[in-house]
Amino acid sequence: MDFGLSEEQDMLQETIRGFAQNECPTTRLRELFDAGEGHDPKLWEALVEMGVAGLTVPEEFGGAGMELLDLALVAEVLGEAAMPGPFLGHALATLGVQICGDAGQQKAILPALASGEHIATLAIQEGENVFAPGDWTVKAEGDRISGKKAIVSHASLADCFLVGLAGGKLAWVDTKADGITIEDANGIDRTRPISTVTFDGTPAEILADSDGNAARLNEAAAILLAADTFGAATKLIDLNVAYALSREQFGQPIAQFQAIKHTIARMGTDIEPARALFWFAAHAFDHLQDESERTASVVKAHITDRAMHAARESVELHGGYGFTWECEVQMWFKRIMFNRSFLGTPEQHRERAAQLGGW
Amino acid sequence: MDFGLSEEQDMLQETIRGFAQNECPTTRLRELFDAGEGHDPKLWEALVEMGVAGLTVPEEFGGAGMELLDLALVAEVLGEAAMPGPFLGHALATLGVQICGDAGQQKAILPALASGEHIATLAIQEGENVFAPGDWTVKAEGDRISGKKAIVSHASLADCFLVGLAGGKLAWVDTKADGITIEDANGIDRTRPISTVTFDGTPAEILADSDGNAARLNEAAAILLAADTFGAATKLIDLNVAYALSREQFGQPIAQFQAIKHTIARMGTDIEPARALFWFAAHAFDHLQDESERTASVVKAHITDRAMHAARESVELHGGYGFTWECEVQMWFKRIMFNRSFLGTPEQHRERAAQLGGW
Amino acid sequence: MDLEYSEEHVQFRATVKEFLKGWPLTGAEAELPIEEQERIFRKRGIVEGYVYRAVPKQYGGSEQPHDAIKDQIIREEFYLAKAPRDLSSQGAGLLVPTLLEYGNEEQKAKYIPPTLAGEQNWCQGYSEPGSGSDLASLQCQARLEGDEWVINGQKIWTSSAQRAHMMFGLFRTEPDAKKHAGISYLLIPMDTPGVEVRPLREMSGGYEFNEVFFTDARIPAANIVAERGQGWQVSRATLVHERNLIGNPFMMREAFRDLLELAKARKKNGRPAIEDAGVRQRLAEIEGYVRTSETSNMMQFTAGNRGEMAKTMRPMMMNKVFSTDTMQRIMKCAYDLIGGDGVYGPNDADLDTWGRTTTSRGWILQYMFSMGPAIAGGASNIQLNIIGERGYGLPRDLRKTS
Amino acid sequence: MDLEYSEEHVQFRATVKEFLKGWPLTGAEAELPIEEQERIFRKRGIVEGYVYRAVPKQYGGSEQPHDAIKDQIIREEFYLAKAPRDLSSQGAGLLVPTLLEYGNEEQKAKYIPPTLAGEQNWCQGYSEPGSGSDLASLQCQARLEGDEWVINGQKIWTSSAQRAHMMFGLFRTEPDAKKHAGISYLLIPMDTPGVEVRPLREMSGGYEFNEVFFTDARIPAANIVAERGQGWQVSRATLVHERNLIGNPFMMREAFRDLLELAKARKKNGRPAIEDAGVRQRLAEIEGYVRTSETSNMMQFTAGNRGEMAKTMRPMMMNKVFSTDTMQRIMKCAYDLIGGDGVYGPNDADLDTWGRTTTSRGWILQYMFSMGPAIAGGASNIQLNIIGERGYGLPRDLRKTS
Repeated sequence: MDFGLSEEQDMLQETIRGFAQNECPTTRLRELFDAGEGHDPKLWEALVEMGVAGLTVPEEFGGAGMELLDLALVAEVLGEAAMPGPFLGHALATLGVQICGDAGQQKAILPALASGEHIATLAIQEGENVFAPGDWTVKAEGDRISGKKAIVSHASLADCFLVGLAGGKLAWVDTKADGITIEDANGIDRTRPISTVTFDGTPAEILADSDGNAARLNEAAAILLAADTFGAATKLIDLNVAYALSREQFGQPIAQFQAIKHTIARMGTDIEPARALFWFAAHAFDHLQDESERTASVVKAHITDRAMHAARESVELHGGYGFTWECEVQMWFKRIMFNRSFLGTPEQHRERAAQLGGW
Repeated sequence: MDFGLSEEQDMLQETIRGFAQNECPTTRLRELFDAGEGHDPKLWEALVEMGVAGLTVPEEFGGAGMELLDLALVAEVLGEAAMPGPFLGHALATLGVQICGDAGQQKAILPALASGEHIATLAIQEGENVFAPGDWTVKAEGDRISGKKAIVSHASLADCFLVGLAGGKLAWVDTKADGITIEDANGIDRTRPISTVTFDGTPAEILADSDGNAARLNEAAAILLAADTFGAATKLIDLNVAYALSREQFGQPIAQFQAIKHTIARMGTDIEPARALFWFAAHAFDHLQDESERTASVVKAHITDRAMHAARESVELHGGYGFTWECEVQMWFKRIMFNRSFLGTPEQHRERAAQLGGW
Repeated sequence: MDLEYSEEHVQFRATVKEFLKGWPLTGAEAELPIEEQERIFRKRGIVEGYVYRAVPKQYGGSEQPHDAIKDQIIREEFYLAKAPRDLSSQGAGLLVPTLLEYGNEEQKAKYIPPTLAGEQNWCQGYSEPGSGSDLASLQCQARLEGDEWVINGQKIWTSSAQRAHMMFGLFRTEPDAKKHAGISYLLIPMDTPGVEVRPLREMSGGYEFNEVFFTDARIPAANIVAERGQGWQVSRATLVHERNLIGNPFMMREAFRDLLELAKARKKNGRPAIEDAGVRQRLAEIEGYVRTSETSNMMQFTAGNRGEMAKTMRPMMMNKVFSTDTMQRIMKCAYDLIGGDGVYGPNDADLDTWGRTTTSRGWILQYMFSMGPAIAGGASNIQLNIIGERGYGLPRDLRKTS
Repeated sequence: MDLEYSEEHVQFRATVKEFLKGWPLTGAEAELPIEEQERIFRKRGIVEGYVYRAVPKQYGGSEQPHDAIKDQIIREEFYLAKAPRDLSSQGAGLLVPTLLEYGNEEQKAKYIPPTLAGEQNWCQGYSEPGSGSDLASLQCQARLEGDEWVINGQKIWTSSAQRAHMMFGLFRTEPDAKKHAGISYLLIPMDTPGVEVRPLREMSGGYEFNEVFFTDARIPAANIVAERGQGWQVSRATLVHERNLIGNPFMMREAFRDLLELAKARKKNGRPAIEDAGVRQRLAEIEGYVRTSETSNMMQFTAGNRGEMAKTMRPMMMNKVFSTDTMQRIMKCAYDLIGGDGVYGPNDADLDTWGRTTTSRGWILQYMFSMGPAIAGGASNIQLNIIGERGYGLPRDLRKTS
């Protein structure tokens, strides 16, 4: 009976946190954010070095054989740093293969993902109301697929797509294959650019998914998005504290005005305790599968909603400066906007939780 | 083009306000509140003297021939004072006769109401979802009525009931008539006690209501309840200001802490501008009947909701003391609770407004 | 992270369950008055090491090695069996830990055993009319005359003072010393001449709290815990325990469960309210807060368990504001579900049960009660200051005094 | 109370409508560039006494007796006809009233006519990086050297500085005087050497504001309005006008109408979102705020009209916070209706139209913009202090300086 992180998990976070602080400080993040490519090969390669690319991949395929909780802990730290890069899509696509691929497919696909030789990304959402397996519409004829996916992050960077098909199966697609059109979609979050991807008779490997587990992928996504959002929100609190202490008005730091102090205290009370919430969701995914789907929905809705609120408060707390492109706040503000809307809004997840709760 | 009160209207409010301050100060209110009878003959007689009983009654029947706006201005001041007494039920029952009675019925009924010889009250709500004319269930057979009404204020005090009947007609009933049972219902608001009234073959005068105008009565009720609530809320703000200035903690008046100051400022911003809102609703009732029904619903919902919020904040602002029976706040808190729930909650009125808006 | 119990603890739970088959009592014992039955069973619990585990045997405890998980297993199983366990009275819950930390030998021996046995009831004398959130400004005075303290002044918010034999409280014994340094922690027999208890009526109509008035009330000089002027420091110990009581998510989980039942029972447009899209959203949103508090509590529990409290320092500070706000969300939602029935006042039955009923009148009572915590033990504004200042290192408010 | 118009005003409206048939221009005039057409029509409006009614004829106004109702009729009718009326520029809206109150003869004659004619554009130089809500702490310095002011420092949040010929602003001219007393109100040609404008990019990606840098920029000593050290007082006049601009409910009504359209257009569970019980509640609740602001504005309008401003002093102080909060409610609701499309950023088209479109991307832009007012012209916290202190007589915050 222990609900805390292991020393290894603490160390994992510390390692990546240290790396992020050294290699992707706000100054560097700003360059990448303004450039808008949402990727820095050096950062990603370093993460691959640290084993992030194959964190959940079985050791036999060159991974670290860890669980979703560990992945969520990494997501938290990357959210804290608003680190650009293909982590989210890659991690989820990889998980998808683990969940739905048969032995042969895993053997064929996973090693290159774990080693970082291939970057993968997730292509399952088609529109604001179409992201669950039951609603996917991309058609498969034999080993060729046709249809359209929206909100595919790092599509142009990736080597492979994991694509959701009508009927709820998943397909593995080489991004160099025929019949693929990629259009930039001008996403709100410049640390993770998104595209629309169209398939027209594109050759694909259909994953076996004998137990129909594709929905687990949505659960995992909700949890990682919540973890990333939690990290981003804690970072915003730090930015607010630093600003409130340094900014003077009426001859004193604004932190001394109760209105400011209480805004920060309320924000903290909204966010800090929710650390345990995403831990639990991840743990449930790994060990309490009966609770997992509903928990993931409650958690994604709660954390992204509270964080979005905190993000608006953060802009206001920074006054006019908070409203500028120059102010750091917007980089996390927009990352949270994306996390909140991607793969199910709080409202959609709450309605889902209500249904699963038999309400 | 003028959206303000006339000098007469200002004077009407000042007169009653002055009277309330002298004859029903908090000390006196407290006695009446603790006694829980919700009535003081001296107060009511004085109001009758001032013409309040027949404010809207045509002069030919001994009234002042004024409009709903004037009645609402009186309601505001009585809400400010949380004055116990049968005003609300009497004023609405009287209006009901004006709206739905034919010439003969008005001639027969109104003079005694205007002169204060008779006190009337309203018996239209039957349950939380049954208050609109279309939903009334009390049956009439010939000139005898049978059925049950809930939430009748000052039932034991009144001389006559205005009763809503199945089919949307209204009946005028002498409270001394046969087949009437009155049960105290332990209302939340001790300034306006409520009862359940059962009719069993009770003789009644059915009002003609040739144009089916009974629904106008619900509009008027919503507006008067909003006005009373607005007055109560402004009084709570005064109580908060006085307490925040007098109560010291950490060696200074708590009013000096931004958290307290801003709580009061926000409460004021929520409430003060809404004065114009109930003015407009009353004016619409009198002169813009197309807008009246929907406006009345929006206004009752908005003002009672904001006031309930302000009332909770007021209790908290008064700290432990606010939580006691002794603290004045509760007398307005409970009056607002009643106003908010009686004859349609904010939620019900908002849904109604949505329907009327063609949403 | 592992939510499974170890083999040892699984075993332990089985043993506890076995023991709990002994409750309710049977045979002749079942005929005894319920208080007597509880006393008997509690004694057995002490013998087995399930009750008063942190209290030395010499004072009537069972003196068990600390094991938070066993503690929790015991709490859970006794709760399920509705069996009597450690008294949750102010005496057992607040005074005893304080005496164990600061009391002298004589005080421990004299007060702890009868308190644990439920034979001696205590009330807490902290708040005063003029000193709410600014507790240290308290004025209620105790003057040492010969070998007696002479007490004058007033306390307020003293719950269950009517039933208490004793009061532990804070009194100003050193009028000339600085605010905090002038306070001592005294123990006062409630039957002392000059001590008068007046029940305090709440806006809900119930009577949970009291005022206590002191007029030249004389108690032995020995009835002081620790030294003169150390009362503030001594009382901090108690406050820690109190804070934890308030933070506990159990109350929220219960209230949320009731709320769901209410939403199923009430109708909206002719259908159960829980089928209304808006209500579903609101309920699911509230569940987010409730489950945050549950899981955060697990996290804090484990941290405490591992001796890593520091890691969860902030969430711990936030428990009170968080649970207060969440309870208010629950009660506001319930009040809206009650809808038009909000015109009714609570009945005496509801008052007796503290509104822990699912009647609409009970909920209305809860709606009023739910403002209590925002007030009790330091207003939320003070809590927010603490979080901002101790949690995030923000500067203290400017004070006239500064 | 009477929302009908008097016979005179009904007549007046008819005359205005008649006049407005002249817009858009026809024939040869219709071929002219639009700015030229507007100038022509505006001149005609002045001749008829519809435009610049409060400005003396000698400065290019139409010098009409004050009649707020006629003003409003003109506003309404010109708006419906989309016809050019008084420029709403910072020059015509803020500088001209200030000059009329404080400017000397020469300044009025020199600046007002070209400003009203739209030939001279102005920007406002108040805020500085270090002086947001605490405007009076501004540091941007003007030193008198011979017959020139030498200006050094920086201004920020200067909207449309790129297009401005002149700046009116506040500068510290008396470094030794007390905070407020050291400030003067100066008029600065933007083409003065040493004046540099740098566009300021907002988080939304747009460019509405600028920074303006001064490096030994020299302007004639005569370019001061009123006396040295009176700048603060002079600027108050402008702020009143500004506050009224922000309080106006028109923006809210428009935004709410768009919100309803959005709710009809968006789908929820396959049905129009506006049929969702929760959405209906939320929309109706927002309508309560919007209509409060409309009616409160009518009340304030009448009070002003009757010269009874004092009666609506508080609601007037509250306009800014109220409208800011209401706009945020509208935008948050819209953002939730946008739902999953919230992953997209605004397009340049949306930026150009300031998001006043009903595309989902436009709404996302609005969602970000809606935080602007909470910031612009003094954060809400400052506004709340003003309401608490001036509106309810609560004491000022403790200040280190006090």
